Amino acid sequence: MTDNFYGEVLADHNLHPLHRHELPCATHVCKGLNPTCGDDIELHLDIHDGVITDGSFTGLGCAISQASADIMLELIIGKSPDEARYYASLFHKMIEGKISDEELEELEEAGALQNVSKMPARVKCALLSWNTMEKLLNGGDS
Amino acid sequence: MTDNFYGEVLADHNLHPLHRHELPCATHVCKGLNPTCGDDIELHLDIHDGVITDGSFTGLGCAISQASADIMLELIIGKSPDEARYYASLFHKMIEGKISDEELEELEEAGALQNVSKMPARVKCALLSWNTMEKLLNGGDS
Amino acid sequence: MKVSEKLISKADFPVFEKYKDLVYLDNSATQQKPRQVLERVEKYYREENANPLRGLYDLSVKATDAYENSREKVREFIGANSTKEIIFTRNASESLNLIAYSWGRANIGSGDEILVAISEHHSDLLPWQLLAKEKGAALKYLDCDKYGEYKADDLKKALTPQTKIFAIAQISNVFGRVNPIKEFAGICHKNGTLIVCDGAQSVPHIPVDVNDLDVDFLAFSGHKMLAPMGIGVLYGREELLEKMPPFLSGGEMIEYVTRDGATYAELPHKFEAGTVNVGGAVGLAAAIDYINEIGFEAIEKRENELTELAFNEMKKIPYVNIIGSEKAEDHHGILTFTVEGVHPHDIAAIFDADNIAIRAGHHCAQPLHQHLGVQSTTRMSLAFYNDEEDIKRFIETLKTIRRRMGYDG
Amino acid sequence: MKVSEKLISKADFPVFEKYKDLVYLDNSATQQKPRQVLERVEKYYREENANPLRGLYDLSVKATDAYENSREKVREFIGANSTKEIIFTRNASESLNLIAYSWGRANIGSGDEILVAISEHHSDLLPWQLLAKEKGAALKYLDCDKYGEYKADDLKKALTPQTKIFAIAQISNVFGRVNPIKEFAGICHKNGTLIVCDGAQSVPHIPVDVNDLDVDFLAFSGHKMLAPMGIGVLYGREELLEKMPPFLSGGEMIEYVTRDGATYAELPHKFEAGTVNVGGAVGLAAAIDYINEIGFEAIEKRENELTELAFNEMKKIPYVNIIGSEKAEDHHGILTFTVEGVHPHDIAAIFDADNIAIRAGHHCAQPLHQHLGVQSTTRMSLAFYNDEEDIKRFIETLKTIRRRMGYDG
Ligand SMILES: Cc1ncc(COP(=O)(O)O)c(C=O)c1O
Ligand SMILES: Cc1ncc(COP(=O)(O)O)c(C=O)c1O
Repeated sequence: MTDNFYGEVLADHNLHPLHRHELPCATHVCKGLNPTCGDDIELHLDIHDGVITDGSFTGLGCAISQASADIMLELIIGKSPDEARYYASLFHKMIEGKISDEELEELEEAGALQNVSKMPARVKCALLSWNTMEKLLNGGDS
Repeated sequence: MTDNFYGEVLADHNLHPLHRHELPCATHVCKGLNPTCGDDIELHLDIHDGVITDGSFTGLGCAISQASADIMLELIIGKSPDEARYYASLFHKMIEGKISDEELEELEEAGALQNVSKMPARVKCALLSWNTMEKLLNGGDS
Repeated sequence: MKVSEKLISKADFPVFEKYKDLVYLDNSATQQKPRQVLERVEKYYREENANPLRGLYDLSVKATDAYENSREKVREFIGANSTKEIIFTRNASESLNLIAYSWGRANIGSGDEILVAISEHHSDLLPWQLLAKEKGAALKYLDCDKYGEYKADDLKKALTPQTKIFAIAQISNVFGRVNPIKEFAGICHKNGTLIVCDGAQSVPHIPVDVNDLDVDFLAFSGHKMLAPMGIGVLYGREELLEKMPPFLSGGEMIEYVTRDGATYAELPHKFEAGTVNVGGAVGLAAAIDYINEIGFEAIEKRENELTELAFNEMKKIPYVNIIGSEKAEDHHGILTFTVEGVHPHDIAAIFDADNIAIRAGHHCAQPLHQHLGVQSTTRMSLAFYNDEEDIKRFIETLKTIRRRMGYDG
Repeated sequence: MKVSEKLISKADFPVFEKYKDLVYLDNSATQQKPRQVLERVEKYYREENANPLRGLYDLSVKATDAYENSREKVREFIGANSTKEIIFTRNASESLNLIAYSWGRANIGSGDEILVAISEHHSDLLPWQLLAKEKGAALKYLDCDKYGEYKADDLKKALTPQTKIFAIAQISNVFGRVNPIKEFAGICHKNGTLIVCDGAQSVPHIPVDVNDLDVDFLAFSGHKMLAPMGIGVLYGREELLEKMPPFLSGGEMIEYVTRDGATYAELPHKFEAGTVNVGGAVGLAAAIDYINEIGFEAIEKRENELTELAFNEMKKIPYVNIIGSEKAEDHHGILTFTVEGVHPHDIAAIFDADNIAIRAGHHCAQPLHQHLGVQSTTRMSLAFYNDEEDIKRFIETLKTIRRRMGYDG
């Protein structure tokens, strides 16, 4: 298992995602597309009284985009949209290689994606779910 | 005068052309254009009973095209259209560097243009009047 | 049969000197350049560079010769009748757009049909899609089976009296299969339909003769055949090109311009607006020389051997699925595949970690992927300068993919 | 003010090493290339070559970086706000055609007017002529005086509520005069008219800032500014480009394609169909580096000094007539002239015999020649790498022209 190309955390979230399923009655749904590779994601969020009470994703993507989506949902479920946006801003900082150690800690497992900042071709994969979430919170799609 | 860039014959035909004038009642007129440089020529021929009885040219062109036109007219006035075509074929041969010594002699003063075969950019200038004549004899323009 | 004058040698390619460990298997995307091509281009800029065609001085005559001799070399290479039929463009995409804009806008009207093979690269699809939309014509597809094969009968059925043009690649950049262009051209012409052949993947790999194939148009790119980027070719039958209106306009493609109008230059210049890319054309000619010196016989032999080796090894891996034909000889150096449970991006990333360059995605053929029911795939594509060691390295890594993604075994 | 880091040196240009006796004065047609540019392009092909933008491996990332860094360099060079505004094309001609096809076909209708300066190069004239014909719009000309000057008042009078676009070069390739683009842009915008600036002759020679000039589009060619052939630039204001439909279509310029339609990629990729010319872009970036290292201050100083020297000497020869302004400082390295009684072709041929490269003809500006009432002219055009010796040789030969054509004295 130490042989894992992307490391334990990502491999685990990719092979055994917690949040990869339908969420038929979600209050919000938004689609994201990564044109470079044709990957797509559908993000479902249940938002009630200013709290993201549940969330899931569907769609096809590489390990990085899938793990990133799963980890993101793990982080934002139970939080407010503003907190979710804050995490998104931290995540962007991390990918740009501009994050402080304290901030990195706040990102919890998402920190496992830090190395993506060294893989320019994969940055879009890691960001897909985060960008889709921001689009959703800003009123994108339905 | 030995300093003449194109040699005596061409300089002379360029500066003092015999056939550069209007020919208002010519039976045949044909225009030629050298698009590379914008040079144009208007060739006038009087053809009666199968003989080119008179001819002239007007239009603007470089020394090579002007001298070539003047020398050509010198050669074909008094000849039949078929003979004129024959000279044209010899002239083409010369420009392509494929002419025999005997044939070159037949071309008389036109032989002064032999060096043009070594100036690819000027080939079109030398050929302008000859091509226009062939077009005329084959029924081009009026 | 002519014996090759030159042996295949990876040492001709400086990139492999720089990166000794690199296995380059993305040749369908673009090829690496031999030093002979780079040196020829550099020589042009050192000794022959000028604006050609209109110059009245020695250097410009040299540039003109360099350019027109390159055109003649291309003409000979694809067996065209005349250099008037050889238009230099930027790449195959531009060549195809030129046809769609110039021929298309003059000849396609509402009610007409355009037939396109479903495996076409976007560059041989979008220009037709846009044309059809603009003109109210119908865009129809000819579908292939899962082995990538197009059937003559299907083509005959798809053609109607309204079908004005049929666009198909000689070799698809996903399947690697050679389509029977000559047969299809015959069927099209019997129906009064023109045929456009996208030769981007065939011209670099097999001998192509436009007269033998009897195609109306052929498009290809220099950069996929050892030449620099920025140069491509459109072949068109003279009668067709003659009647087509100009596409891009500007310097060098006119005879005469006035305030109110213009007359256009003779072929091929009518379609080459602005200062031409002599350096690129010279590079393409040098690439053709290089290919000719090795010879297509040797090139095909090597590419087929390597394809077969890779194909057979891939077949042994149970979770690897090759797209297209089940016969190695149908693949001509292009092996597109999926690995069960692993996304093509991750596959490519792992290959990259092992210094092997392959491609993942839809390979600019999304409608084909939709047709095949796969979202994206991974592709390895080889060239004659690859060797057995490259294939071995490729197979070794391929075998590790699932394990490295966290799957057992 | 920044002191130049690098001195002007002809020794950087290999062509002058090869031809020690060559005087190259056809720089407006195309420039020679310094070894720094050639080496940078060669390095790209040796160390960074791959198909960029979609590759998931190291070499392709290198190619993508090389390409996008070049775009950023161009952006900075012309002061654009964003790399989204920088489209790589083949040459200035293609850039201008792109505007006419994409913006033009979407925005010009019957009854509209297109205004073009009479001194425009065919590449900034024919695309508008064709557009006007196709759409039933009126093509109008803004005339200059015999000094090559355009007056603001004339422009104001020429603009009507129907004038949708005005096309003018910043520097005409015949006059060499700098047109007051900034002022004209203001006048146009007040009238709701867009302004296209042909920068083919200005961008290589003077600092150009698109925001300061306030132009809507700017087109130029790499080969006229030390870069290889086959690469050009279109700058367009982002809001305009954003709304324009694609021009060429194919690989790399889409987001998503289905059988029935496509969504297009973001700027700038929307306008770059097919495999891009990374080698060319990298060469252009190296050319910009080279120019920046010398600095426009030094470049302009040198070019103006040489222009003045040539101008003053030419003025002393009674049978030489300079086209355009009577002031040397209005010529910016371009001196177009006639010699009484001698055809421009013969002039060029004599110069060539003395190993001096100049151009003769209509310089792709036939309507201007008609307007000026001359059939053709001779042009010498210099670059900063020319020197006094070049000018002396030019003048010496010029003095002999009439004698060598057989005239007395
Ligand atoms: C003013 C001007 N505009 C446009 C062009 C066209 O440039 P290109 O031939 O590189 O497309 C030129 C050069 O020929 C020019 O001088
Ligand atoms: C089959 C096919 N057609 C067309 C193209 C387009 O070639 P280019 O990108 O060089 O224009 C390609 C390559 O990308 C291809 O594989």
